[in-house]
Parts: sequence; C-alpha cells; structure tokens
Amino acid sequence: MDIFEKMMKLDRRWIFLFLIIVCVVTYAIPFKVPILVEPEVRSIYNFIDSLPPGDIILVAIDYDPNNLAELHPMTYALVEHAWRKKLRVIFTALSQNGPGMAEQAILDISDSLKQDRTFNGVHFKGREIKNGIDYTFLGYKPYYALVILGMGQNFRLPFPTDYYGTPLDSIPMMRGVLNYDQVAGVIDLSGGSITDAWISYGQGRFNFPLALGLTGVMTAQYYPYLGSGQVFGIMGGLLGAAEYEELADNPGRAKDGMRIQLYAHMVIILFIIMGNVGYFAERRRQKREEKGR
Amino acid sequence: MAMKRQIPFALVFIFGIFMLFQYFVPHESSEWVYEFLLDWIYIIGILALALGIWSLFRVSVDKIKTKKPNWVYSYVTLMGLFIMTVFGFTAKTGDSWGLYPVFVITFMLALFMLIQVLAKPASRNLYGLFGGAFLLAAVLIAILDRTWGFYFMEAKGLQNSMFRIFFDDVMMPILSTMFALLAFFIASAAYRAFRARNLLASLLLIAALIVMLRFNPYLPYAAYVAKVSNWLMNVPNLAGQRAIVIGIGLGIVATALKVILGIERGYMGKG
Amino acid sequence: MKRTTFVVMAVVAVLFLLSWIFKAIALKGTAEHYWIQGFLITFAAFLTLAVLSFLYKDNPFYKFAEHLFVGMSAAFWMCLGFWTTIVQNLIPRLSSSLSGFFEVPTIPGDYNFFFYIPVLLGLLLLMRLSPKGGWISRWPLAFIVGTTAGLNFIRYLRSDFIKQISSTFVPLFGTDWQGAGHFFSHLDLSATGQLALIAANWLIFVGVFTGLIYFFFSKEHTGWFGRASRVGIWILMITFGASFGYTVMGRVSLLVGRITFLFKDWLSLIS
Amino acid sequence: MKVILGIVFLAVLLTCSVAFAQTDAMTPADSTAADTLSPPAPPTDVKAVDTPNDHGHSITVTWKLSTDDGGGAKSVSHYEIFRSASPTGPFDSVGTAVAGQTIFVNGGDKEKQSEDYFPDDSNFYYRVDAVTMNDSVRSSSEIAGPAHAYGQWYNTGRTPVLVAVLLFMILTIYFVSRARKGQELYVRPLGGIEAVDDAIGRATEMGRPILYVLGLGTAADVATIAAFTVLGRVAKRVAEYQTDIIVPTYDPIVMTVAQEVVQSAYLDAGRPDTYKEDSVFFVTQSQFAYVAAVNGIMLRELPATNVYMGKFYAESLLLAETGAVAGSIQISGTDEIAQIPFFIVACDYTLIGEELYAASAYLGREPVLLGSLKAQDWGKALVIILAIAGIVAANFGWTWFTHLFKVAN
Repeated sequence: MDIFEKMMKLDRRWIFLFLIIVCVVTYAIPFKVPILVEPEVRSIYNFIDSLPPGDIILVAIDYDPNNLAELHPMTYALVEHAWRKKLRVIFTALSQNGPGMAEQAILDISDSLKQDRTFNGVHFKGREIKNGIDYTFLGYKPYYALVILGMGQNFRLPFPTDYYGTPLDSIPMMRGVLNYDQVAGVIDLSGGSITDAWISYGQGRFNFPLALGLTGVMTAQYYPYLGSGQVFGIMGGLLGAAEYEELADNPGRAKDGMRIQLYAHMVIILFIIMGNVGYFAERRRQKREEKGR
Repeated sequence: MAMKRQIPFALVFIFGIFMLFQYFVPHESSEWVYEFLLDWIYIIGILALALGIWSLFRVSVDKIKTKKPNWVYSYVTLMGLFIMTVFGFTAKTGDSWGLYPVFVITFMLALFMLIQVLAKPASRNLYGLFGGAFLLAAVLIAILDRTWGFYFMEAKGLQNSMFRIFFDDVMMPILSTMFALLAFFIASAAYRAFRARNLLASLLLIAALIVMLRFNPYLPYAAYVAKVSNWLMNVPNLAGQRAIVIGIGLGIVATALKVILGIERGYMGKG
Repeated sequence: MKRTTFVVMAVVAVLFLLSWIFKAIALKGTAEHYWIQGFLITFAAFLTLAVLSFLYKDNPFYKFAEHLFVGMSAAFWMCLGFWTTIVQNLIPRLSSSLSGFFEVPTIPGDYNFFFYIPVLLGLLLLMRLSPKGGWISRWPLAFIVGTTAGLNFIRYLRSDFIKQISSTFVPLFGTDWQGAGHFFSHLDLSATGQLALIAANWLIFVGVFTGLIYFFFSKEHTGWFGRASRVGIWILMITFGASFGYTVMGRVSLLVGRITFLFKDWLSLIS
Repeated sequence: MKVILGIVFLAVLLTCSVAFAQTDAMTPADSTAADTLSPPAPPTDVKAVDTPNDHGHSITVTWKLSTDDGGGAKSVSHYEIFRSASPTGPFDSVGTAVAGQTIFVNGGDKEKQSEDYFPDDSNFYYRVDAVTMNDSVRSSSEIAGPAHAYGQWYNTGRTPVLVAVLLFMILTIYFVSRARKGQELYVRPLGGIEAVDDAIGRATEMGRPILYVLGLGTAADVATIAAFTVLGRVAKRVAEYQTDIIVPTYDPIVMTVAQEVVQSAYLDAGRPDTYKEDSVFFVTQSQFAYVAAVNGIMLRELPATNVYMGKFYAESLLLAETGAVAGSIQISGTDEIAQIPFFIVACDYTLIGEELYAASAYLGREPVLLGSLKAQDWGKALVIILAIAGIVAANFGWTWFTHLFKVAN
C-alpha cells in the first residue's frame, strides 16, 4: 500500500483519535483565535453601544435548558454589555422551563458587574445591580403569542406582577413604562417558534427594533427577515455569541467553545482534503497503468 | 372474516373522513369531537406501552433462557427496568431512607431468582424457594419500615430523589455521550463520503466545504467565504428544501388519502 | 473469560475505586454526602467512557451501558406515562371514586364517560398477547391510523402545499413591476442589492422548478425533461452538502459538553 | 468533464452571490407623549358582530379611528372596549387595543366552569373609548349592539384548502380508476428500491440477517405507514429466501403493526411456519437508548443489509455510520429533510423525501397504487403552473391572485 492509498483508506479510528486530541488540547489551552465579526452581529452591538444611559431594552430569554450551550453565552455577553452602558433591562422568559435558568443567569451577570473592568480601553467602575432599578424580571406566562401581543398594549396585562410577585406599578424602573413604545429595542434569544411570534406578533404589529439570537441550526432560515428589515441583527449559535464577546472585548464561554469548533472543523476539512488527494492520486495511477498495458 | 378485515378499514375510512372535514367546520361540536379523538390516541399510546414493556421483558428472559450470545447483559437490562420502576413508585416519608437500600437489593435478588426459575427449569424448585424467600423478605421490609413507602396513588415517585438521581447521573451521561458520538461520526462520514468521484459528489463536497469554512478567520478572503456560505444557505439551499418539502407534502397527502380510501392496505397485514 | 479481559476488568475496577476515593476526598468540604456524590460522578464518568469506547470497537463496557440504558429508559417512560397521562389525565375523567382513590382532583365534564372508549381500545390492543384474539387489536390500530391520516392530510396539504406555493410568488423583475421600460430605465448596476435579490429570486424559482421535475415518477426522464431533472438533482446535492456542512458546528459543541464533564467536573484538570 | 461542468455551475452560482447584500436595519419610531386635558374625538361607527368562522363564544367589535388618532396634542394612545348585557349599562372593560387599531375580538372560554366563560346566544352591547396618555382623559363612542355569539358550520377562510382537497381526491380517484381499467403506467426506476432485492439475495448467500429499522415515527406518521408497506415487501422476500429479519422498534404500536405486517408477509410467501415472533420486538421509547441498542445489534449480528425507512432524527448518522463500519449494504428513506444529507453521505442508496412514498407504489406494482402516483405527479405539475402564474401575478401586482391562497388560521 503506497502513501496515497493509505490516505484514502485511513481507519476511521485515527480520525476519532485525532479529533479528540485536538478538541481536548484546544479546550485546555486558552489561546486566542481571531474572530471575524459579521455585520449582523455588529449592528446589535452598535445598537446597544449607542443607546444613552437609562434607556430600556427588553431581553427575552425564551430558550430552555436544551439550548443553553448555544444561547446562554449570548445572554451573558449582551446583558453585561448593556449594564456596563447603564441601560435598564426588562427580562422575560416565555419558555416553560426557562425562568429558573434565566434568573440564575441574571444573578450571575449581576455578580460580574461588581468588579471594575476595562473593556475596549474604557474603564467601567463596578456597581451593584439592583432588581427593580437596573432590571425587572417578568418571568413566564403561557401562550407566548398572546403575551407578546399583550405587552404591546401594556406590560401589566400579561404581567400584573414581576417574577417575584411585586406589582409592576411599584417597581421604580417600570414607572411610566407602558408598552414597547417606552422600550428602545427588543432582543429575543430563542431556540424555537417563539422567534416567529416575536417577528410576526411583536415586530409586525408594534414596529419596535428587533434583534434575534438563534441556535445555529435555525439561523439560516431567519436571514430573509434581515433583508426585509424586520430584524436589525442576528446572532447565530455559538459563533454569533463569540462575535459579540469579541466586540464587547469580554471573552467568555462562547470564545472558548469557538476555539474548539474552529480546530475541530479544520481537522475534519483536513481529512476530507486528504481523502481527496489520495483518491485523485490513486485514480491517476490507475489511468497510467491502464495506458501502460 | 368481516370483523377481521372489513371493520378495520371501515373504521379507518370513517375517522379519516371525519378528521378531514372537521377542519372546515369551526362549530363547537366538531371541535369537541376533535379534541376527544386526539386525547384518545394519546391514552391508547400509553396503554400500549404495556405491550412494549412485555416484549422487552420476554425477549430479555428468552435470551437468558436460550443462552443467546451476550445473554448475560440481559440481566442488566432487566435490572435497569425493575430498579427504575421501583423508584418510580416509591418515595421516602420521613427524613431518612431507612432500610430502603436493603429493600432494593433484596427485591432485585428475588427477581433474579425468579428469572432463574424461568430460565433454568432443571433447578426450578431451588431457585423458586430462594426467590420466594427473598421476595417475602422484601415485602416484610416494605411493610415494617415506615421511613419510606410505595405510592401507587400519588405521583410522589416522580419526585423521588432516587428516581431523579438515576435519571441525572446514570441515564443523562449515557444519553449525552451517545449524542456526542455524532461529532465523531460526522467527521468519519465526511472523510469517507466526500470524494469528488463524480459531478454530484463534487457538488456535495464543495458546498459542504464552503459552509464549513464560513467562520475560519485564518483563511484569506474569510469575509467573502462567510458571505458565500450565507448565500448558499439562503438561495440554492432554500430552493432545494422547498422542492423537497412540496414533494414530501404531496407524498404524505397522497398516502394519507390512499389509506383513508382503503387503497393502501400494506400497513394492516393480511389474513 | 479470557485472561486479558479479566486483567482489563480488574484494572478498570481499581481505577474506578481510586477515582471514587479521590473524588470523595476532593468533595469533602463542599458536599454533605461526599461519598455518594463521589460515587455518582465516578459512575457517570465510567458510563461516559464506556460509551466513548464504542468508537474503538464493541466491548463489554459499552454493552453494559447500552443494556442498562435500554432497561432504565423503558421504565422511565413507563412511569412518566403512567403518572402524567393515566393518573393525571385519564383517571380524573373516569370516575370521582377512582380519582379519590388516586388522590387527584376530578376534571369535571358532561361527557367524560366517553373516556372509557380509549381504555377499551387500549385493552383491545392488549388482546394481541392472546393467541386467538390478535385480530381484534386491529380495531384500535384502524382508529389511530384513520384519525391521524385525516389529520395529516389536511396539515400537509396546507403547510407543505398551499403555503409553499404561495411563498414562491416573488417578483422576478424587481420589487415593483411597472412595465419593461421602467425596469430597464431603473436598471442601475451600482445598486447591486436589488440586482442580487432579483438574481436570487430567479435562482430559487429555477431550483424549485427543476427540483420538482426530479421528483416526477410517471414520466421518463429524457430529453429536456431529463436535463431539467439533472439540474434539479444538482440543486438538491448542493442543498444536502450545505446542510451537512452547517450541522457540523452543532455536533461538535455536543462533544464540548462531554469534554467539560470529563476534564472539569470529574478530573478537575481544567478550572 | 462532469467535474469541470459542476465547478463551472458552482462558479456561476457563486458569482451571483457576489452582489448579495443586505439592507440596513430600520430605526425605531419615536414615541410621542402628550399632556392634554380636553378629551379626544370619540371613535365612530362602532359595530359589534359575531366573530365569523369560529366556534362561537366571541364577538368582534370594529370602529373608525378617532380623528385624534395618530398625532396631535390630544393624541389617542389606545382604545378601551366596554361590554354590557343591557344598553343602559353597567359597562365593564373587556380589553384595550393600541392606537391605530380598528378591531377588537372579545372572546372567552367555551367551558361553562371557566372563569373566562363567554356565553353563546345572549345579547351584548359594546362601547369603545378613545383614551389618551392620561388615563382619565377619554371620550366614549355611541353604544353598539345588540350582538350575540354563535358557532359557524363552515369556515369560509379555509375554502382554498377545501378546493385543494377536492381537487386532489378527484385526481386520485380518476387515475386509480383508470389504472383499474388496465391502463399501463410508467414508473421511473428508484435506485434504492431496485437494490432491495439484490441485497436480500446477498444476505441469503452470506447467511446473515436483514435489519429493518423503522425509526422514531409512530403509527400516526405517514412516513412510518409508507415504511410498513416496504417492510411487507422486504419480509416477503426474506421469507422466500429463508433469511432472517430483525425489526427493533421504538414505539409499541409500531411494533404491533410491524408484527402483523411481517407475519402476513410470511403467510403470503407460503411459509407461515418459519415466522419467528421475536423478530419484531420493542426496545425502548427513548431516542438514544434505541440507537445504542440498534448499534449493538449491527455490530453483533452483522446484518448483510440495513434498511432505514420512516422518521429519523439526530440518530440517522449514528445508525448509518455504525452500519457502514459493520460492512452492511445500507438503504435508507426518510421524509425528515434535515436528516436526508446524512443518509446520502453514509448509505449506499437513499430515497429522497417523496421517493419514500413512491416506493410503496413502486414495490407493489399494483395498478391502483401506481395510479395514485400519477395523481401525485399531476399535483406537482399543478404546483409548477400555479407558481408560474403566481410569479406573473406578483410581477404585475395582481394581489387578488395571491389572496386566493390565503388560508385563515
């Protein structure tokens, strides 16, 4: 067996071994990989970055633990960025198993805000994030389409109280906040059909700026909404989250994940190329042999 | 004969036609029947699970009985089946588990012995005796130990910490690792099949490569590759998907119609 | 048992024990039941590795994990189905005394006695187990197949047929067509966005068209028809390649989850 | 040569994408806040009627916008809708609609026990208030009514679907009856199905079984029903050749049906005595446990051929790759679009989407089944014709044509 034939008929277990070694090594060694930022993620970052302090955004944490791996990093990167910019955030969790996870994320992000940090050369002083002042967590209500429609009339219709049972009227941040009109924009992070409801019932009816965070599998089918202007930005999967982390100069779990993804992809591509080189060399040799005969 | 052959197809026709035209009747009464029928299907499905569990049990015992290759592992299956069932119907009432572990082990041993009765008719009496004794012991523990109990009436078993621990720490690791095997298999499948053998294979290969390279920042013209891959996903991919979806829709509609009209009968067997 | 198998088993057992002890010691400060916690994490790691070992070849560890998983998951779904469907949805509708027995609140309704029908159908299905009454199990099957065939007929006709057709209705000559003259006078090559959109729409249309031709079964694929169906299969292959390439990313992230478990939660090698 | 052609084809596609650009996002609309004391103009022409095309328990209220809707100092922020059982009141608020809306559906639950119960056949009166940002600054419309809710027997919004249903039924019945009369029908060869017979022959030669995987579908999935028909054919061949068949199932009802199918196939082949009851068995109703078990079977029983037909999800590649390692010939067919690529890559033959449904007709070679295949093709021809007509309509701005395809929810 010559080298080309070996390249063509490699035992798949070598591929497995190589893949797992590459994954473990890239996971264990935290080196930096450049991340290419696409315009659809940059527009979300720019949107948040350009809002004046005190503005309100709505972050819909509408995924459940199944999609945590891909969408959680987006929540962390985006909300931390928003709070550093002193924006106020309304959270919803319209997926049944979501609220507990969303609450945990909010508390985690609040913790990281306590430290002084420097992002993109700008120094941010740590501060305490207070429920009711910096954010309101509305929690879960069934029938997400109706909830989205209801919030267009008044947040108090679907959510008379927040997740913790406090009436919205007695939450300082919600004073004078009636519906989407008082919200600068909505960012929906979802791994399912709730996204469609935000586009058709939310953005379609009430015309607020809407950006999406989606799982990798879903991303491609939502690009048309970007073209039609219904959505101003899309973060797709771990890649989108990593791009946001890159923009916000706040490397987190998405960038860790991307490092592995990138090298795993390269391993797979390498093997594909190898197989093809072997295949073509073999074929040429066979042809030559046929001619020689 | 009619009971065997004609009535089933008559039932298929009646319910099929009803569900078909129900869609056009918004009236409450039609909606009401519709909801009933959907609930029924669900309930029948759960009752049918008994058939499945019985099949699993019988096949496993049969393997042990006839000593087919790998018969030893059938014990593992049966153990998993029974241990999880026990957990699903028990819960602790007090602060501690008391003799619960002893009970579980005794009960498992009793089941082991009783399976031996089925598998080894030669020494049936011996195993029967031991099995009965262990079963009696398990029952006695269950009656006498008040720190935990059987719950056939309340869904306490689902909150049973053992039920959840076994789900989280035994089933989940296997499940997610099985799922993760996909990462390896996708690599080996790509290596094996993505060869530019002919035009079709080359198209498959090139499209896959471009999309896989979409976020590789080391590549020259990386931004351009990302754009091209987005375009591939949104234009030719969309067209192809749409053609397949329309085709599948037609196939499903035609097959469903054939089933309702009794033209397609392959699913019902004969005789 | 072969000698090597025995040695491997022994080594694994020793490693397992060591891991258990070390893990328990490591957890001592943080967890209350650190011996149990240590065992569970070690066992989960063992199962993870057992499944991963399948990549090398089939082996006793994989067989163990597989059989355990099969048995436990069957019991798990049975318990879940029993508690959530039978006890919480069916029993409360059947009779108040039964639901009193199961300690669930009754679901009032005027026509609840209809819920005896699925119970009856479910029992008919179980008749399969009897050697002579097997044929009667076809009745519930006919009910299920008929109902869902009617349901699917409408569902797919609507979503895969009518909706997909109307989504192919896109302008192929610009967003607002006001005659050819208007189109050409506004044809500005610098406005690539518009042009690209039109080109994309054309390609989608051609793709759907040729893709559908590929799926024609009753006409021979020769002549122009054959050529169109060739283009159709090209588009389909690009679709498949692109979707394959696109999915790789999601699959690799599944692996990351398992690596995290092994190296972080179990071995604590990576902080 | 073909490779070059493919590359050229791809290059053309890629050039098209050069210009592919995305339009910019839109900017948020400014919210206006007005502080006034004089009330806005009331909404006019208020009408209350039963909501059409529903099951009752709902009344639709429509009105004409207040003249102060859409800007100005006394700008209306929303409308509040009130209802009463008598024209003189008292009126209760039943909901709000944002400014710019002219319709409100007042519906409720159909269950009498429900708090939100909305009775049919009782008269109600409605009033609509135009409300400004200051909640107390408002003006009321005239009272509309009486109106009562009732359920309809036909949903006019779904007529397009009815037309399609009837059309399809007529097509199918027409072609089936023509086929019954004995007209010859051509069916193009399907690679995967042609391979089935060879594969069974190969299994017999090698003395190895055939593995038939029905996937994760239930008896409710049409793909699984199509897979049963293929199973019947395969099982019959298996019985004739005296090979073994293994059918692990995921759903107990699917298991029951599969047993029926295989048993009667053996009967058909004239060998009911060789049918083994345990050849069709239940594994578990958990996706990955099922995969683990089937993978194990593949490596231990070493089937000569693996056939995958029906509904498959993420497990498609796990199964097909393991089968490839075991060296089995693999034939697959599914209507799960996301899984077709994996089968294409890892299997020897793949039935793409609709081909699975055609396979049952193709295998049976019964004229009636082939007739329905013809109806399917006419359906596709219709799609193409309608699509072209629709595109023409879209380019000429004939919106009425698009509206023909609008289906109410």
